[in-house]
Amino acid sequence: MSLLDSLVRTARRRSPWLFHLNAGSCNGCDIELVACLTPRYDVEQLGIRLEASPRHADIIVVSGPVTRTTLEALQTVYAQVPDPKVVVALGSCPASCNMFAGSPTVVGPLDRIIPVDVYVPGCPPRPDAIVAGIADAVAILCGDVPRPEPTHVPVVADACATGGLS
Amino acid sequence: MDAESILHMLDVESAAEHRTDGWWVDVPDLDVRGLATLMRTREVRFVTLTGTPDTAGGYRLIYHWDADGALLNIATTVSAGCIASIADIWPAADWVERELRDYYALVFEGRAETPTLMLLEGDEPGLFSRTSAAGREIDPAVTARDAAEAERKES
Amino acid sequence: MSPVITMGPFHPALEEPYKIDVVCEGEHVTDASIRVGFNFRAIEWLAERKNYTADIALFEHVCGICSNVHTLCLSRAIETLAGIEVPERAQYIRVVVAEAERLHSHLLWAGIACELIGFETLFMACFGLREKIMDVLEAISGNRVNYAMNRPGGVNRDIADPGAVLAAVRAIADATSKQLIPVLTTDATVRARCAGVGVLTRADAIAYGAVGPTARASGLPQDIRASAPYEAYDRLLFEVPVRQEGDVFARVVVRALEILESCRIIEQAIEQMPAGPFRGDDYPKVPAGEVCSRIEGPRGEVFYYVASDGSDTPTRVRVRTPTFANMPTARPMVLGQTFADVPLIQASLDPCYSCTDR
Amino acid sequence: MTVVRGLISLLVFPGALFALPAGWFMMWLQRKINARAQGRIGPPFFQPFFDFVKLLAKEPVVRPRLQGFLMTVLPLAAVASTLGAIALLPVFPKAGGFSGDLVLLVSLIEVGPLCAVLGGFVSRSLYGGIGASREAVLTLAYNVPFLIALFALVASAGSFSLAGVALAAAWPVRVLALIALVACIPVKLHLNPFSAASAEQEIYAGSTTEYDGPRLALWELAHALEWVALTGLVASLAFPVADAAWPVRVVVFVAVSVALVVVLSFAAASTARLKLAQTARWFLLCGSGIALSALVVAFVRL
Repeated sequence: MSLLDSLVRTARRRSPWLFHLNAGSCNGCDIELVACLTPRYDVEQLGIRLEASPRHADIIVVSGPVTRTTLEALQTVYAQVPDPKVVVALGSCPASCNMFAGSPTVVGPLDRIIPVDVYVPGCPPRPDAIVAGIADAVAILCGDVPRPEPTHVPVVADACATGGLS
Repeated sequence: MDAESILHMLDVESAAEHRTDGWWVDVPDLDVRGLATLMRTREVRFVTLTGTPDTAGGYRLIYHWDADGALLNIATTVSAGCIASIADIWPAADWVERELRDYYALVFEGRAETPTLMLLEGDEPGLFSRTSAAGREIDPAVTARDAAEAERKES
Repeated sequence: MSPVITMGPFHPALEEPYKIDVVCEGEHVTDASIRVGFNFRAIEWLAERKNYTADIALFEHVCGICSNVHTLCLSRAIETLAGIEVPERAQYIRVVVAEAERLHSHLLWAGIACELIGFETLFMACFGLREKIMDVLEAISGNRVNYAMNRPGGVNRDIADPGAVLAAVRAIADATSKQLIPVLTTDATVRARCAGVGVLTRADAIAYGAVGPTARASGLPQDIRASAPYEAYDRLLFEVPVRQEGDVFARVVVRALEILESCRIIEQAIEQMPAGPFRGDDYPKVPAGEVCSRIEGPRGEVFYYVASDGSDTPTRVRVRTPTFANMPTARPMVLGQTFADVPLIQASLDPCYSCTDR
Repeated sequence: MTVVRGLISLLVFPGALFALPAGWFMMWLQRKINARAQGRIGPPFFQPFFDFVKLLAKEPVVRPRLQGFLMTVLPLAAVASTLGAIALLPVFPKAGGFSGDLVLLVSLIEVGPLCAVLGGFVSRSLYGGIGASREAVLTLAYNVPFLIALFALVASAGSFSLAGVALAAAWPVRVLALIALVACIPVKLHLNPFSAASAEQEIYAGSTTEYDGPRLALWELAHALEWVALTGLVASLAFPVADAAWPVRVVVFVAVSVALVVVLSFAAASTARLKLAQTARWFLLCGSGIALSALVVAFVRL
């Protein structure tokens, strides 16, 4: 591995910027993610920053079971984040739809819409679990750990958009 | 103004019932706009409007009011699927009426437009009515989208 | 042709997805419309298909910030229908948890509001303080969010260490009155951003059906805890802070004072809490009927309507969350204000869109 | 000889070789102070450097050719002009060499914000556009006191040359003018309370909203260099002793710059963000007031 390569890997490991996207979550996960920024957890120590624009991000953190109404925005944001990028499913909702499974307005789980790399289980996960999940995502981002095989082939937008309502 | 005087003014005192959670009264041929205007002038707070399907195929609408802290529930029946809107008298009722259209395709007459609130623009109203048969047996592993896809494959 | 600026559905000012279309002349707002529904998970629809036990867990997830008010309100509705009494100790425990939740919610809100006016240091201070009450909630319930405390007929867990709760609450009251309130009310930059901004008149507050701190900051002294006391509130002394101005600053002040009142309530409740059982033996059987239930959540009045046909599944559960009532008031508030104020004004309502959409 | 000196000041000190690490250090220091003021630990020492490298290594988003070109050239121009401005700083006023005048320095410093305004517009994002127009309004507002203060220095020194200004301006004028100049720095660096142009909570990341990967890295670089240029401008004007040895000059230059970073960071950490109109009003009234008084003193002395 060349010197430049290892420099880039180190930089990716030490500077993960997040974009957080709420796809119909109950706020539980979202507020715990915000708590990660605050003095007790202070993820800025690890170089983690919550970015306002998806163009600046390396890691997309998605919470919520993905509702029909957030679907389009979710796909737009996913396309807007430049490569290399990693998707973190925050909490139980994006993993399984949790208790919202069966709802006519929920089109998740998340892995049917975009490929998911890291799952952070919990309802909601504690801030330390979130930080650990981001660390897993960073390992994928900088190439220390291979990207997992996608669990589902993401489906096209139209099939989702009409889900349950047609 | 307190709940009993309001009931007296509406002339439904005898039919009203006082329970632990407030006053309840059924008025089948309720003049909702008259009621709304009265409540507005007496500063009785509009709490919300509940719609629920009744056994006869119509809908039961309950107007909830807060009169000096006491809850006043005035119910009426909608059989033809439409009722007068009170959103112009009570801006507070605007969102509820839009929501009820989304859920049960109820029509509120007198509104210039009833945009969707919870559904996407252009969706057909009446989500709850349309899907009332679905999902009684929920398998957590199967989402509604899977069901829709399976249906599409079958047909 | 005035430009329409759409904020959202994913916007850094908003923890949650929602859209606000703002029509601007330069930096001045001439019209605004709010679009919600991004968090619409059809919880009311799901509730008609799950039994009461599952519904309690389901409604806990209406909102992750004020989860306790939803289970409390639903539990109270079921108790009223079934005609059962809650043991006295459980009533006090419910009050403690509800007020602790109000504390964390108000501190959270104060933090987010500071973040919105770019005052990051105060945001961090609020969240640092909030961690104290999160520790209390975690010690009581085992969870930081979604406490799963309420069940029909009582609460699921006892308060094991009331002394620790008292100590934490006193520390919060102290920090609030000595640090938070002085900074919030005297800092020149905070005042410049909040005073006179986003006024909601008393008449508008009534017409739009505003509830909670939003209504109280516009001169309406409404609070379900005082007007229709539930649980142990009729045995506790507290005041309902009311302001007449109706601007963002008034809403800041009302919530700051409520933090102190909540601390007072918790202190009294812990001291008065009697010994005894904290829940009934069995889950109640719910007879046919309909019932309304109201409690005062951190954001205002929470309203539940439950209809039952006597089976173990409700036929209809209707939820009117405080933000659903408050959110339409944002329109009269932002008219004539500058674009930079819009995020702050909507945040001053302490909006919760996952509550609104359900 | 002058060419060699010019190249040294452009590439070595106070130019690229010094300015790059110094800029990153100042960005880190600001974030660290901010974090400490908030009771946090804050970012590690090499954070801005790693941020930069990581952004450079990202795959750029494919854009239409002209837009992509502009979005690369504008931040590059900002970097180049700011670097040029740094090279002109009169750290060694007596050394001669390529001694530009104040007008050149100011125009080079102004190219950065101008590029940011243009960059916001060409990115074709609504928020980029709003950020850019705010940036433009603020540029106008703070330039009033900024230019008046510099003019007061020129008037007092009777010279447009940087070295002349650094050496000859009278003390009362200098102090007032420097206060006005320092007050302008937070606007350029998007620091509280004058950070309306990059108000994340209103307009995402302002004019850089649409920039990604290497293009964003260039903006970050320009931002780091602006730190050095602006604090350096004040530092070099604040130490006019002509016959100090060069190591002393360097040490004082660096020390004053860092002290300024500390002061500005603390000010930013303890304030909220003012709105655009409030910021503009502040500069047109208070900022200009201070600068004008400097000018008055300068003329009275004459």
